[in-house]
Amino acid sequence: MDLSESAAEQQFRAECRSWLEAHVPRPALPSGDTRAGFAAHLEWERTLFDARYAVVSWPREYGGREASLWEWLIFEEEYYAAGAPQRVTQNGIFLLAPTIFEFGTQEQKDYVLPKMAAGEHTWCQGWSEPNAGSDLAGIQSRATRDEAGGGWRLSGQKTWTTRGAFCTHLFGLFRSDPEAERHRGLTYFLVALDQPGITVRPVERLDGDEGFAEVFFDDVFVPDADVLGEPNEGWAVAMATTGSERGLTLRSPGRFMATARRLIELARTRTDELDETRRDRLVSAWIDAEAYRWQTFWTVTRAAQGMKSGAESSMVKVFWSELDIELHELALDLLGRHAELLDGDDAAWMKGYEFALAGPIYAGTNEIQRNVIAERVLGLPRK
Amino acid sequence: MDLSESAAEQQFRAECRSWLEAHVPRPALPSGDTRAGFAAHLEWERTLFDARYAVVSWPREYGGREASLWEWLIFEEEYYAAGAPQRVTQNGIFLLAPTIFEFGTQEQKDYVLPKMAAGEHTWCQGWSEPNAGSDLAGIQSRATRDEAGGGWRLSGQKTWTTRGAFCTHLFGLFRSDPEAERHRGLTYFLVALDQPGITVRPVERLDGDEGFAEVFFDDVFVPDADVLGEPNEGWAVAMATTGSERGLTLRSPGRFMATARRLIELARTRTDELDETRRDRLVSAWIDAEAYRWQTFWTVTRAAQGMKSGAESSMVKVFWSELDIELHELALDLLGRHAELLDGDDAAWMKGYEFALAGPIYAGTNEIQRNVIAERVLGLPRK
Amino acid sequence: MHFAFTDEQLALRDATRDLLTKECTPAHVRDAWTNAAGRVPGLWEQLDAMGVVGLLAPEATGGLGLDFVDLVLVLEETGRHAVPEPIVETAAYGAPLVGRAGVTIAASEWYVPWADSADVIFTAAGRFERAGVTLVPHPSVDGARRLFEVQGTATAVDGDGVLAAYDRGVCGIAAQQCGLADRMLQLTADYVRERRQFGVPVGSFQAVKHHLANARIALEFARPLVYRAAASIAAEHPDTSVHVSMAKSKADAAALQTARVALQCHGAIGYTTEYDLHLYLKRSWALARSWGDAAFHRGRVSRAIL
Amino acid sequence: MHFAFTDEQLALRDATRDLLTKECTPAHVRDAWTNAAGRVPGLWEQLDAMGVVGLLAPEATGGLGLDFVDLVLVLEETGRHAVPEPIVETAAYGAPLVGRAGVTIAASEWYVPWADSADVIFTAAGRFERAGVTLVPHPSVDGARRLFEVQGTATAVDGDGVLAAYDRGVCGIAAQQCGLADRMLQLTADYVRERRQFGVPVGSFQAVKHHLANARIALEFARPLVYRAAASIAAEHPDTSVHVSMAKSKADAAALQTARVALQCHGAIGYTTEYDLHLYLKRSWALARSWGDAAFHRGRVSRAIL
Repeated sequence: MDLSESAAEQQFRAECRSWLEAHVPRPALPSGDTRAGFAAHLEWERTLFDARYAVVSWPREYGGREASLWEWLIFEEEYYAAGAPQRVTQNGIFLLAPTIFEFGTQEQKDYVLPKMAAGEHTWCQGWSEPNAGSDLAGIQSRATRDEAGGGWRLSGQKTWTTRGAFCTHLFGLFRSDPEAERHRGLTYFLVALDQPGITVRPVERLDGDEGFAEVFFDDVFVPDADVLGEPNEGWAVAMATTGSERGLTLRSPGRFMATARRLIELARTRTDELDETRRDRLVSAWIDAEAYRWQTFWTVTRAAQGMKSGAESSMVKVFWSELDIELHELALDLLGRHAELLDGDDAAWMKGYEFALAGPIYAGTNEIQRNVIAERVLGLPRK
Repeated sequence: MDLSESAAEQQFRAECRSWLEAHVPRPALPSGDTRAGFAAHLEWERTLFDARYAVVSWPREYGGREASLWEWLIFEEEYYAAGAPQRVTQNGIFLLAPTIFEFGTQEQKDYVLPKMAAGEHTWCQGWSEPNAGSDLAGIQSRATRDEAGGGWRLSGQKTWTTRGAFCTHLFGLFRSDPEAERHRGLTYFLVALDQPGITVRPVERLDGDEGFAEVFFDDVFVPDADVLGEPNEGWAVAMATTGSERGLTLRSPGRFMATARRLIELARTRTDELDETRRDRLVSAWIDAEAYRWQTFWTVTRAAQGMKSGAESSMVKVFWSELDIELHELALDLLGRHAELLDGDDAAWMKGYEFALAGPIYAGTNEIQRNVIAERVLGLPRK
Repeated sequence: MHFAFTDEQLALRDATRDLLTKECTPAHVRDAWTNAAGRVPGLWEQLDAMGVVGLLAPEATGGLGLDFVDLVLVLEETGRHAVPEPIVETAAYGAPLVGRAGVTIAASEWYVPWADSADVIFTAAGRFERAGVTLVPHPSVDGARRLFEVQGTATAVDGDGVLAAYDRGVCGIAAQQCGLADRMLQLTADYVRERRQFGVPVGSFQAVKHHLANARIALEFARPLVYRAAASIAAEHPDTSVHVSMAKSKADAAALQTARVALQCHGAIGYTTEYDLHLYLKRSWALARSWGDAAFHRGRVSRAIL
Repeated sequence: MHFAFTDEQLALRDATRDLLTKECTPAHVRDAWTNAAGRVPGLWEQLDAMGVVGLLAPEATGGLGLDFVDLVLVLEETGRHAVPEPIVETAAYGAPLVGRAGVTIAASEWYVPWADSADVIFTAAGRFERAGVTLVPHPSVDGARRLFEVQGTATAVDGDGVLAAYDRGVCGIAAQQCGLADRMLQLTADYVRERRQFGVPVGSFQAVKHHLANARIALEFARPLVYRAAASIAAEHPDTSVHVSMAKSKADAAALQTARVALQCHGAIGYTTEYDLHLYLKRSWALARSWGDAAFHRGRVSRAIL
């Protein structure tokens, strides 16, 4: 056990820090979940890409630096500590890319990954449907075979598609074999959104941004080349993605350490509201952020030793989503009568709170996660 | 709405207070869940009975004073405020008696109630069985018809019978029609425990007292006269009892107000351990005790107006059982390193904590209660 | 001891509920987010005509001269319907303070909702006449609460009168929180009965049942404290402030807990502004930190019992 | 950065677990409740023979001269088996303080468990030799923890040495709490898999699943803090005390939460002393309020970050 950073890691951290200090946009960009903000964020993504900071852990040929998991964690810590913008490309980079690396053809890798890293193509997720939320296997959108065209024709509706109104591409599951049992007969498609037959309707989120979209498909053609993995094997392919969504890659400890640090700064300015009870909550939240960090290091060490993590990712998802809410709730309590204001710098806490409230819902509700923990970690009976 | 006490109520309160001040045993009696303590408690029950304080709300002919629900609540407040002993007769008085009043024959009332009030007969509850806990309808103990004897013969096992090792009588459910569906075919029996065929095995509880018992029945004869309600109608009869166990009668607000007051006294002597966080928890617990009191007054007013309360009793049960634990947990936190000691006056808090931990389990687990609230109060679907 | 409302009081509640069910629908509340006044056109006049706005004001001034027990259920209804009007500020807080009906009053320690449509404004600084002040607007997370900082010269107000008024206002907000919690519970229970996943109604899952049962319990034990505080106000009980603070702390907790589980049990649809839930969520967030939050009010109780 | 144990460290843990599984069964712990010594006859000698008792002591004195990272998993096992021996006090706290192996040490701020079988006793007052003291016994809710007040003349101990020793003791208790939590979880998971009500295993109910899942999560995030604190102790990290306090506060919380849900998910049978659960419940209650409770340790963290 050696909890110190190697010289190389320290140097990488120093590089990241000084580059970020020099380049992080000031003042902060507008929300990336609005049309204007999204455009501004893409510029930032381009800046990251040009400096090879967009996808540090990727192979060099796709724009990365082949950084280790440790270096990636270091980058994330520095990124959020520097108050750098949210990554509007994250659903592509953190959810689709791992799946492409695992299941994609060489052509798919060569075509999709560089453009994704550069922010040239932006990817949104097409999982949920009006009748398939927690119950992902309830997907009804259809993919019918088009032998003549050498591909498939998609029809149906996807919903709760984050940033769907601004993205250029969508990845998602469609039912390609209506006869097959729920989890079977699904195929994973990569779809450009600028095609005839696709209608995108922005949907306003709790925080007032048009961060959601409904995407309607009316007989949209997709060539076989844009099927990820085997036809009718989409479920297994998708599970790899939802795994990473819940687990390590989507929520690195750096995010919560940075939020906790900002919270402590806020507390120092709100001494009237900082009674002992809130001080104690603040300490507990800080300890939880530390616990999240060290549990991650524990997991990463195991991963570096080649051990696969399974249902642990469900524990991780429940923990960070509740921690994120507690951090923001505490901030609102400290802000007191100012908490409801949408103007002024502190308004970011209310927006952050609204965003945090989505945590226990998306990527598999925390209720589903607790079932998974009980059944797969503790071995309790499903029925 | 008039929240003041009438002159008569004030006078009754004054009477109770002065009588209790004069008679409550000092020092406190040993635990009533031990053989020696039980005997000492029966003396106290006798003292209560002689002064007509054993069953204030009962008709005079059975030893009561026909007190109103309000007067009963006043008596309870004064009783616990005076630090008077737990009622070892309570399962008879609060669980069986209401059922006798509702379903009993005149003979049963005349025979059972006065002796119960006087503590001459002490009653324990025979619901649970090894395979019938939360699932009460899973009862397997059998009652077979004995036409010749004009009664029934009981065989089987009851368990978790509180104070079963010290009581003279048991009331409980036995399966009289093995063919009938779960909730049907059960009969409610009143059984004297000093008969051939009955074996009582004391079982030690978490707190070290032999407060539980297993009761074994081997072909025990019970005459028809000791069936409460109609044969095979035992479920409906029993539900009336479990209703009162969960609801108002078992846990009057006076108990928790008294505990909360003692907790505040403790806090005043433990200023080192009384940080702001615990002060805040203490205030919250106090407010909860007040909330419990006023919710009870609300319910009692409705009852006085002749409205029946239904699934509300499930909300009451969850609330008081969690409040009781929080009150005691807070006391243990204030006691710090002294909390684990079983000697000294403060040891009562640990014993009280262990007792409180049973609250969310017995009388229908809080999980079952929450199902009932969701289904009967909020109208959510059972399946 | 009689802890219940009279038939007249229940009738007034029902009349208010009927009016608001028709005249303050979610569509009306949404309109208040965007329209010029930030209120529901005509609603105030209807409430006034019913007498609830001036319920506590002397009859001689056009009020009903009734007491707070008569008012508390009405205010609970205004919470249930997220009424975007200064009803607590006027009916509960201000009318007795200015001693007459027919005056629209806005009040808050600092950020004053609906100050732009009030005749008289009270803040920590004192009393302002609308005519003489400059209002600096601030947007609230609840679009139906237009907030304003008030600039101008205040006239001092009698301290006891203001404390009593403050307690009435706090109790009124607590009543609104109960109404909001009840509405969010109802909305959620209705949704999870209908919404199906895994081939069954979402409401049949024990986790959903227990979330909602816990919220329902919180409401069950908050409400009596609010009604008791109302009675203490009406009876000028010496411990009124303590009773009011108990009520606000429990009502806030019930509303916030309900808001949290309501959103969780709805899932993504509750997270869109096209769905109505957010109108009630955001009101409960705002009210929980207005008129003193739960921690502040537990502090008032603490000083009384410790 | 490498946050994992070596094969040797895991092997030592496994050897300890195997020993305790055979020699410190629930029956052995029950015996310690009632036997004269209040300990498990022969167990101490076996632990000593394995080297774990003197693990931190210099090799020259018969110790293994290893560090706290080597010890922490062993202590977690002693928690898992509710070992009724002064292992934390001797192996973690005392051995390095007295500078040699072969000394049985008891230690506590005030009420000292197993003081009657120790050679050396440390309290807030300082160091006592067993020979020179009078011991006033006190019963603990955990019958396998005989407590004693120590009367006699203490000799002062070097402050830095004691602080470091205290941190080692706290981290040792935190490790035991993790072991206890794990044991209670296991016991409960096994029970609810078998126990049937309403025709299905109790463990198939979502409420039971979620109770246990939440407890499992608490353990998942407490353990790494304990191992990290152990590493800080071994590396003499300047913030060791803060890391140790984080570990104790989270480990206590995990153990207490697990104790609560373990009892609830068992129902009545868990409430009897005939069943084994209470042996672990009561140990976790006692340890949570020994060596500083979670609130005390959050206070130490608070001073460091605020």
